Amino acid sequence: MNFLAKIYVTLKASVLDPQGTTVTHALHAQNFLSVSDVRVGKYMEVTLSAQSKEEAATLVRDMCDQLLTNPVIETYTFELTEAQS
Amino acid sequence: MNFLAKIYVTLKASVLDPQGTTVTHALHAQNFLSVSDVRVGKYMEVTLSAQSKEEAATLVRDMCDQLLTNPVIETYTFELTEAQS
Amino acid sequence: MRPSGPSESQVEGTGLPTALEVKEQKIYRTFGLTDAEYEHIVELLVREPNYVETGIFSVMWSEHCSYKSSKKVLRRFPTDGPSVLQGPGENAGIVDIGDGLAVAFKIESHNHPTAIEPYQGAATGVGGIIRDVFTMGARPIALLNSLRFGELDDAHTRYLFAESVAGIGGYGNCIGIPTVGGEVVFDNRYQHNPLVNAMCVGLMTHEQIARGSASGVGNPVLIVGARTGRDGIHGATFASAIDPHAKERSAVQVGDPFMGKLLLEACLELIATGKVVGIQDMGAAGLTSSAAEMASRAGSGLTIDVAQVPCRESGMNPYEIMLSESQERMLVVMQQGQEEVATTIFEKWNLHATVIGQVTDDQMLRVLEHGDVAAEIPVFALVDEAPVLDRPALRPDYLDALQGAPQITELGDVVEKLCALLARPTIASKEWVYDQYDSMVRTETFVRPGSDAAVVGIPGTQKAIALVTDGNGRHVYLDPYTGGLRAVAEAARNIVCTGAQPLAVTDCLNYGNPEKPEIFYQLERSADGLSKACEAFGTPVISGNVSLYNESHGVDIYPTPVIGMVGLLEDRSQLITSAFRTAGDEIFVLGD
Amino acid sequence: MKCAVIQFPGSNCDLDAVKAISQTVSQPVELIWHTATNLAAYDLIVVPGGFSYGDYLRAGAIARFAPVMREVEKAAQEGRYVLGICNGFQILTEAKLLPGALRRNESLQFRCEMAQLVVENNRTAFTDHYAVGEQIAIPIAHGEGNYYADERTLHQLQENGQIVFRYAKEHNPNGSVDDIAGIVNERGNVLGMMPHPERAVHSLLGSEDGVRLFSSILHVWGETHASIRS
Ligand SMILES: Nc1ncnc2c1ncn2[C@@H]1O[C@H](COP(=O)(O)OP(=O)(O)O)[C@@H](O)[C@H]1O
Repeated sequence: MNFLAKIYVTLKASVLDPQGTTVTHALHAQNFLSVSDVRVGKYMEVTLSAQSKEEAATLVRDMCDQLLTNPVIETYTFELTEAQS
Repeated sequence: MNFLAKIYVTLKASVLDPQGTTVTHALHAQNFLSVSDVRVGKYMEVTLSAQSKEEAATLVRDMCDQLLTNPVIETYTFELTEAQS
Repeated sequence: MRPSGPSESQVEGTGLPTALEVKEQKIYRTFGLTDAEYEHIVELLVREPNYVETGIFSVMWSEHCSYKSSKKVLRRFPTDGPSVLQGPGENAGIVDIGDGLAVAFKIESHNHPTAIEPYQGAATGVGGIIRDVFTMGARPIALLNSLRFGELDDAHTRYLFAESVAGIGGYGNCIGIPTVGGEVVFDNRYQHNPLVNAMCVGLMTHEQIARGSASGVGNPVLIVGARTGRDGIHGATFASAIDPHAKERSAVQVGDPFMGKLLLEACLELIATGKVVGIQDMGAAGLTSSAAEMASRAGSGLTIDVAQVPCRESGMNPYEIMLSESQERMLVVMQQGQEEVATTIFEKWNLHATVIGQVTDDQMLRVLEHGDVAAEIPVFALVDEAPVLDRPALRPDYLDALQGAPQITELGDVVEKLCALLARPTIASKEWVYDQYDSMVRTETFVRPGSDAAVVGIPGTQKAIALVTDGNGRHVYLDPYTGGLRAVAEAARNIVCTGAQPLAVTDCLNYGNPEKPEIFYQLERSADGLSKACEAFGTPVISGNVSLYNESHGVDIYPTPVIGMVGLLEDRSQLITSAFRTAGDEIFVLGD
Repeated sequence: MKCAVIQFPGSNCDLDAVKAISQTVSQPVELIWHTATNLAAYDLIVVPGGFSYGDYLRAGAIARFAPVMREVEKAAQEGRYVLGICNGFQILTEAKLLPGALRRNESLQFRCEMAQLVVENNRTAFTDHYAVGEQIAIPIAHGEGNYYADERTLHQLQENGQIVFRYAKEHNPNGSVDDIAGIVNERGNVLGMMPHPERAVHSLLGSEDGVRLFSSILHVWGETHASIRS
């Protein structure tokens, strides 16, 4: 079975996000004054095959922990959907 | 009312994603052989206030078109939820 | 003999318009070909070109590839001198610096892509010029750039500017070539047509010189580097389009500096084996122009099977494969039987090298798809028969009007005026820009950005070279001839101020719409000035690039020739820097 | 002292490191491809600067899985010297040979300039020839040099004297916590630093302050080896 994992990576709340601050300022400068906060992270779409959704979830968790994120500064969540092959 | 917009920005399908390709190879090298494709994009959480959900959606669309993405190479989708102020 | 040409039925199978449809629906016009040009193609082929062939002609005959407007002007430049090892016509020019060493360099514009996607546009400009230099067999050792943007009080201009600078740094820093100098001017004449010109300088021994020539019947032709995608199709044509929306139509290419770095190392390693017959970068018009130019230089022909080309996307047709401008690709001709030398080296660098065809003796560019002929065009028709235009030139009225401009007689508060001038972004420190560039990698940068000209050491010798880019569009606008003279003179002065002797020049001619006689006048007259000055300084033009149609909403940019100059310092201990050193030192003014 | 400089795809300060070692301490130095599986012969291993794997995903994230990194770990465990410069520092933190992480510069911009550093600890093999509190000029060139460690880790670094270089007061170029520019592991044989000592080895390059980093290593190595031999 084929799966599509949508992975959202953000900096931990305790870690300063300079990019978010910069984007907030840029939005204010463009007159989007009602914006109070921006956090910028990464979004990854990973297509993979697995026997079951559980197996796919385990694989995605493993790749996030080992490579796709750095737990010292980042956290992640993901969603899995079955995809056409 | 306060809203949280979760914005997902990806490169258009026709646009080369060198980062995604490199990450795919790295995953293969780490024995995640069932991964067939990775695309890397941006994930943004924007907190903003608006009179209504419709107004919030319009604002988010405007900021995406004007500042947060470049329509020549990127596309985006977003989700809006009402947030505690 | 009437060339056989591809059979109509084969092309029909691809779902592309037929030759008849190209003719009757005038599809060639959407590719930028005029009716007269189309007629000329029919004469040359003695038949109607099919869709793929029409596409190939349109890019080869575009302003970008054929230099049809500027060719006659460029012929005026002095291009020869005792130290010139390679003049214009190759991927980059080469000059001798003694002791068996030589430097290759070239400047190139990436103005139009930058206006649409500034980060990638600027980055791929840098990537392209680097490939032009290492295809000559030279190891790139320095980058420079020349930038023109609108005034910074405009938010979109700030975005374009900041992203372009980031893109230049993003590519150069990653690939590990120091960006050692450049210039920036802000003026609203460039608001909708920013200029990004990038220059690369490479170092080589005389024996290492490689050329973009496809000789030797039967020799294998390889495509190496990145896979081919649908990006930038018709980029070469749209660069010359006046309609800014037409410029947007084509997808922008994304650069991959990581792959660029691997490609650089792999190509230099391959050239060093001595088994390479010819090598050429795939720049504008991709496979089409690289194949045609390599065959033309050797007087040979090439047969290419597009089905062998590794593609990034499925279902790409011959038209798309031939016209794709995907980055980080090269065309290589190897000696017969030496294909494996290439594949082994490229494998080590995690890259592909794939045989896609061979050199023939019939002077045809033949494109096959799984053995079926998709296009068949005599190389001379693409290259030598490309139109050369005699554009009319007319002295612009504004020049007379300017003669009557009032002289400034009242200076006012000089200190205040000076401070106001120094605060202008064009005059103020460019630290914000060049601190974003790695100017020190390779540990040979003796004079970093911030001085008149940069100085880079030649490892293993006492030599160093001085490098600079200079241009002054406003001056050329006010007086094209003198402006042209002065652009070269300023570059030469900056070189001399380091203690170096000027050697040679590369130039990037950025102008408005050449179809306007007033603009063409600017081009001609300033080129005369450049030529005269290059003769006077003994600095031949060994390479260059032309960017026309820098026009939006009817407004043309200032005529902006940018000069890249290289000078030689035999003894690095003679190096002079421009900073004041010690209190009490005497200060002189030289010249008049 | 036998030296190795590791080459990853995308490394670009590898040759500069080789040049600096031969020019400053005239020791034998070799380039080692990232697929190498035996580094037992080397006393000093340099993980050089550059953009390994294009810095895609995160700087150093992919390189740390290269086969050669197992050998670098082994060398670190055996007490041999490992020097990570710039991208090398990023790789060593990703590989957990050093604590913390390197984030994007606070300015979000790449920055290349001569930086002023303060030597915080000269009781390491890398800083033996410097004085504590001495200010030295060493260039930086990075986009992701903003050092981060959580409170506890910072406290430990401080307590153990693991903070080796700080940016001079008011001259923090990237937002690093505590102005940290370079740290060692607890044992003191693995140094990671964002600034480039190999770029400060000749007056024509604007500073010679990097020379003593290499001479320190040679000196300390020589001493320990003399004592082992005798
Ligand atoms: N785009 C750029 N890239 C790199 N260096 C630049 C750039 N623009 C300016 N510089 C550097 O800044 C310094 C000053 O530039 P500029 O103000 O144009 O000086 P000048 O008027 O003396 O030519 C020069 O050393 C130049 O190399």
